Amino acid sequence: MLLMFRLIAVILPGTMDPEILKLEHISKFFPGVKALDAVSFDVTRGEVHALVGENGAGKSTLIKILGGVFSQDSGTVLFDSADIRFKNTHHSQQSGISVIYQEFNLLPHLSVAENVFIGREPKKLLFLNWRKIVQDTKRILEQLDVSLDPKILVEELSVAEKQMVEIAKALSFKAKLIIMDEPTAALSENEVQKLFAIIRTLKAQGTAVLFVSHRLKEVFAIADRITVLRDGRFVVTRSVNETDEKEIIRLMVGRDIDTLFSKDSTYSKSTVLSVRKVNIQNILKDVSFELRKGEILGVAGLMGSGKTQLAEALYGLLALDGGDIFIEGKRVNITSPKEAILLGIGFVSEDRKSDSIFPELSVLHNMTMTILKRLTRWRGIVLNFFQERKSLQDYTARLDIRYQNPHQKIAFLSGGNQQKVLLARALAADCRLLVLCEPTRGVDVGAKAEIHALINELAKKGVAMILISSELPEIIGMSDSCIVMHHGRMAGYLNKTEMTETNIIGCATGQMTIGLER
Amino acid sequence: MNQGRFWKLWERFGLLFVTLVGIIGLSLTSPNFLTVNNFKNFINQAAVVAIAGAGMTFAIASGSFDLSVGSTLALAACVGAKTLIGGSVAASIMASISIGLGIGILNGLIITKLRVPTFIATLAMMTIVRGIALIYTKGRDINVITEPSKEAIYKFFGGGYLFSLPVPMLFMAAIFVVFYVLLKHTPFGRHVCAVGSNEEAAISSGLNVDRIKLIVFALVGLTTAVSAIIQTSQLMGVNGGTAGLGFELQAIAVVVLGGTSLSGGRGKLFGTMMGAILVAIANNGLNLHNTPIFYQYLVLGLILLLAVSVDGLRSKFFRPAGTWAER
Amino acid sequence: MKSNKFWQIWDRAGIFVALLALVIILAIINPDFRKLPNLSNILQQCTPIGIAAIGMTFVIISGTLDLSVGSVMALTACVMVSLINVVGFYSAFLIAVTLGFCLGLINGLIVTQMGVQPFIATLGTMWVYRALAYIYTQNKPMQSADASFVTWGEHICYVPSLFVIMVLCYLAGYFLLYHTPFGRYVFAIGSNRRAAILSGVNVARVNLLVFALVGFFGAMAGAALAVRLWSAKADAALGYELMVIATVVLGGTSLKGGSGTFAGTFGAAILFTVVYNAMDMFQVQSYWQKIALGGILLLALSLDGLRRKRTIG
Amino acid sequence: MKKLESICDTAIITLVIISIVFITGCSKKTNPEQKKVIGFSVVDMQPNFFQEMEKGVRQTCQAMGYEYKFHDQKYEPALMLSGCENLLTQGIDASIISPCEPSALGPIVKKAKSRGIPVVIADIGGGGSDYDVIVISDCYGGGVMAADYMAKMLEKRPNLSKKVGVLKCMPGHVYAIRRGEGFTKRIRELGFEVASTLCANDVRDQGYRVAQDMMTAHPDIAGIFCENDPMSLGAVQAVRDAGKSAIGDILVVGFNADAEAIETIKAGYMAATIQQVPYEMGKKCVELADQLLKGKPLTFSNPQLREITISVRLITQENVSEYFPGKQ
Repeated sequence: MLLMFRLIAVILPGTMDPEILKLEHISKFFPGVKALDAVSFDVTRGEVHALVGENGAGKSTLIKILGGVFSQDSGTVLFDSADIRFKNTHHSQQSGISVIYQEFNLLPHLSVAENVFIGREPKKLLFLNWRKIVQDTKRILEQLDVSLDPKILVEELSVAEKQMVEIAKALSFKAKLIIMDEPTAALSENEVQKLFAIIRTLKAQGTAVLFVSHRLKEVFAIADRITVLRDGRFVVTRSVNETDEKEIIRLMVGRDIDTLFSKDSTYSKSTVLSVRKVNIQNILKDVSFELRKGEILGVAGLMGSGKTQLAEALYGLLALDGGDIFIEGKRVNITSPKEAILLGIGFVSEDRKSDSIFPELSVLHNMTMTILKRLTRWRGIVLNFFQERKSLQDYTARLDIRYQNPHQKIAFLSGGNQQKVLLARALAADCRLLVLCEPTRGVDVGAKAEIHALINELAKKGVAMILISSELPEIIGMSDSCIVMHHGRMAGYLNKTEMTETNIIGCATGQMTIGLER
Repeated sequence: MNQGRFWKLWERFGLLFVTLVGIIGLSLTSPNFLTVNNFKNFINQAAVVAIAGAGMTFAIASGSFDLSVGSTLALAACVGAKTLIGGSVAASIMASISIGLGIGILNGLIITKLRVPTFIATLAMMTIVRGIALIYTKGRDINVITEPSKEAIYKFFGGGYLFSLPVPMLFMAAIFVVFYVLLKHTPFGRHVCAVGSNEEAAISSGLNVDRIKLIVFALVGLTTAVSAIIQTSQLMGVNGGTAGLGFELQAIAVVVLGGTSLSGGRGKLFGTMMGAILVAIANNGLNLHNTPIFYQYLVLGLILLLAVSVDGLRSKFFRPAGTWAER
Repeated sequence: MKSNKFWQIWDRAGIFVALLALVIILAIINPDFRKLPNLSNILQQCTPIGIAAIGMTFVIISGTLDLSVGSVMALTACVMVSLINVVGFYSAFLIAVTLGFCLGLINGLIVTQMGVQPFIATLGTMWVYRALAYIYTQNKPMQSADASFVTWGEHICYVPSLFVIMVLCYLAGYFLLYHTPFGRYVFAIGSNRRAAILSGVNVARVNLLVFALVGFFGAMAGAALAVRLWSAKADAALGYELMVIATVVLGGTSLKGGSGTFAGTFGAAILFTVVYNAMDMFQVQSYWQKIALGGILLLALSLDGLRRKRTIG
Repeated sequence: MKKLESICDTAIITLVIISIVFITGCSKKTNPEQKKVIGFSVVDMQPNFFQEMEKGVRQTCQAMGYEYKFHDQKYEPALMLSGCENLLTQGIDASIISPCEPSALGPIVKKAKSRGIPVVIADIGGGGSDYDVIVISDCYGGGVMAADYMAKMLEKRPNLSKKVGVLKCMPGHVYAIRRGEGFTKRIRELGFEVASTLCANDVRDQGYRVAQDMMTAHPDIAGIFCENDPMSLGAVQAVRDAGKSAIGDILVVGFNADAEAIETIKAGYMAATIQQVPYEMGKKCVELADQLLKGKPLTFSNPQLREITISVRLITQENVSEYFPGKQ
């Protein structure tokens, strides 16, 4: 069958076979690891093809091969019915593939426009054609209906805005195949909707999209077919209407997983944290809420709604311009993370790569960084390696972190395990209040479930938590009550019953306000 | 916000302002400062550093810098001078230029092909090239005494006048205009900034980072060679061992003084030029006031520290709303 | 994984293997080299740079640089020698070391409080401190009537006391880096500054201390230099900063920060001295010596670089 | 793991040290019945002066049948010390040192003495150490000589002012300071004003710039004395660029009589320089070392300093061709 198609393609160039991309027995080895093992599947023109699998299943490696970062050790890539071996990123772009990588590939010191057209700048004679660059960028951004000035420097953008620039960049290629690796990770609900609209138009224009995501809801919302990888091997390709989430999850994990997002609300009456009319100029306005022992407070909101800054303020990173914070009834003034930690506040940041892990350091050293002072002899002078090991082992057991040995560099761990180590780091400083920013971003389904279970267990142990997430199901499922931010103000303070997607989105977009009298 | 405006203005014109203050101060304190002759002197002195500084600005914009320029200057000058004694002016110019380019490209190759960290690569080249210069000249001075006609032509580069303007100044102006266009209005220039801004991103955006770096270091070598020619034609001689000692740090200093940050991604060429002029004026002024050499070190150091501290404080106190300090 | 292990060992021990090989070869082919006095000379000659390199290792692991160390050495040495007549050696030494510590603190303050990039800050102070040294001494060589302090430059059965002191300094540094929270924070800052802040590390204070340490060990090195020369001068240790950095890097500490070893620095310090010594023994013309030193640096790091290139794939 | 690594580190270190000791164990003394060795440690092989001196020492050694060992201090006291130590360990029988830092001679001389090796200091200074003899060229006298000459020439030109300037070497070079002192003292006695004294760091480009600035600050300056010749060459260029002559309008007098300076004087661009005789000095040093080895008594020109001064001479437009016939 395939052979025939190829023959036709050779004989009469006019006709072309339905597959834009055809992978045959792709394998890739790294020192000690078999990242990809004879993976073959295909993507047809104008289809949205989802690629799912746990972290370490080989998705990223596959993408990097298609993007021309690596080249496969064996197997063939048929792209647009030609057998291509991508020499470098430039080559793959030329051939008509554009990739949106999970970790951003933007140039902070350059403007949005330059970032979109870097490497392919339109020229007048030898010189840049600035006007054209800016106009084209504007056009694309309008398509995405994002209001961004093309001349603004990328370093001044928020995570979500950066994501949008990445997407704009990918669109600007007029590529035959667009690969999106976790494109929605940083986006809030309605931005995701925008993205989907664009993907549909692309699809209509006959562009194929390879959509990689951990969020199965979105996968089922947008994809035509789903390919599952596990441990570098191809498992199956299904069309969405032949399958359902449970099955896909089973295929990904290789085992059944009890339903996600469930929190049995058991929290006591004693208040841990109460925030009264907190203000930060042009960022937060009159935010106030209560948090009780073992309660989980969800925080929802669009990008730039101030939800992240709220967390950073609680952790002493941003100074308050007004309002009070009480911890267990005592008024506190938190001016640095150090003080926050001493007050028993733990923090898991939203950007693991740039804000959390120490890539050169070992798992052990990463985990104990916050509590070194306590792991010492002789009045905090000499480190007590024995205690250090012990505390690590405790948390390894409690959080079921998987690593080869305590001195393995954390960079070699999977996203899920890294996140667990970071949770352990936060918990180790025996904290009563845990601030979680996007705790499951870029984490595979299996680890995600584990982390949720963990959060549950912590809540039972009486740890109060603030859960900031752009994944509504997560918020609705996990939290006992939830506040919704809109332009730095609280637009909603919902209890368990009021928490529905419509309510939250309504508040987030500023169309309604709920429960502010509380 | 108002403060924001002030800082923007300061970023633009701060250095110019300081320089003017210096000029005014000096012309008040020493009668001979504000003379055409003296102006020519310090502009010529500035040109030598500034031109190499232009190349260095590119290197720093691409997120690295070159410690070997001092030695490169020495070798280029030596070879140029030797060839001038033997052959024609054109030959000597070509010799200097090709030496400069050669070393620049060699730097580039070591960094891109052998993957040696820039700092170390150029540090090593600094000593190696110096050694070569010494061996080449057997450690002796080269003293250019040739027939007046040839000397006259060669002297034109360092001491001559065109439209009653000193030639080195014209060289400086020309090079800076060209480099400015190159940096701001050509793809290459933007790619240089891209590499300095985030190398991995530049690679995955399909840029040929190695080639860009190679060209950047070639440019540094080229500009250094031009500086070498100007200096040699001023001195009509050179010593391979002592020429351009500590020149590399001076060049970096003027670039930074001009407001280009070592973290890469940006380049402020005219700042570099102003920086060079400011330093030249400072030294000139101190000499006019008959100050011992070591006070010149003191002043150079203090100017540098003050200039960068101002920027540092600015970035410390005025950061985008809702972001937190990283120190 | 296996090849990784090999490279790990190479990272730690490579420098010593090279050193060992070099020493053995030289000892076999050159009778002058293997004389006991010569070897003890080598151990003594490596002390000033060796000691200065301790502080530099800290600062490079923390992801920055210090160019002012040469000037600090000169200034402190001059102050020490000039004070010996007045207050005696030990107090003079203490004063010098304290001064060094303070000079380091000043660097640290400029970096942390003024927010200046360390390279530039220390480039500035490099010139300023050098100038202060000239102004303080008025370019007269500093000598002390009471020459008792030079006994520190002597040997105890071919083991130079300075070398013993250097080893002690290294042990102290090793302890500080691997067995105290401070050392761990140094690694943390070098590896990921933002994360360090979020982990409640007082980044500013750690940075400050690191620079202070450079100053401190710089002063120690200056003292060692003065003891070796029986005198001090404002233009001493000119250009040492780059030599010291080269030593640390040759020792396998990455300029990117977050990783590094003391053993490596120690080995590199000795290696450089051995090379210098050998070149004298073989009457290598001084011009070629420059080339040789640069060559070694390039060779060592290009091996490293090529390996990294390969593992990246 | 970490503990293990640290152990392996320490193990390696000890291994190195042990092996060193082991090797030395099997080392044997070099046999005495070979010809005697003279070691020479020079300030820096960049200035011509010391290159000449080195040539003198080397060739005389070969002539008198000594083996010759050499070391270059590269203007670095620490290197001077280690280099001399290395020379001593290479089993030299007499050492000739021209120290870049006289005050640091102490440890070297002590080491040498402790092995009964005679020490001859070649020029610059003894730094109060316990050397056997110092051969020193009369820098102070040279300065005076330069002053006299400049005065004489300027008397002939009453139209010029009585202002002169001095370009100094890098701070703290003993010999250079002497030259400056000699000149300054004398020229003042002769009723001239030293209007400006600036440092030009020994080198040509600095000489050029500083001379320019000097002329700007004192447009009527009549003469410039430079403590070495690279600087004087720079000064000459500066004067010529200012459209003046370094013989007629602004008298430039250098020191050292480097080959380049001689060329320049011959070419008629430069007024005069003070010739030292580094080659002869080197020769003299070897002869003295020879006498010391043979235990002959020495005759000093200044016994309490154990000094032997070598006189210098003035090279001018008039006598240049007679002292330096032919091309350099």
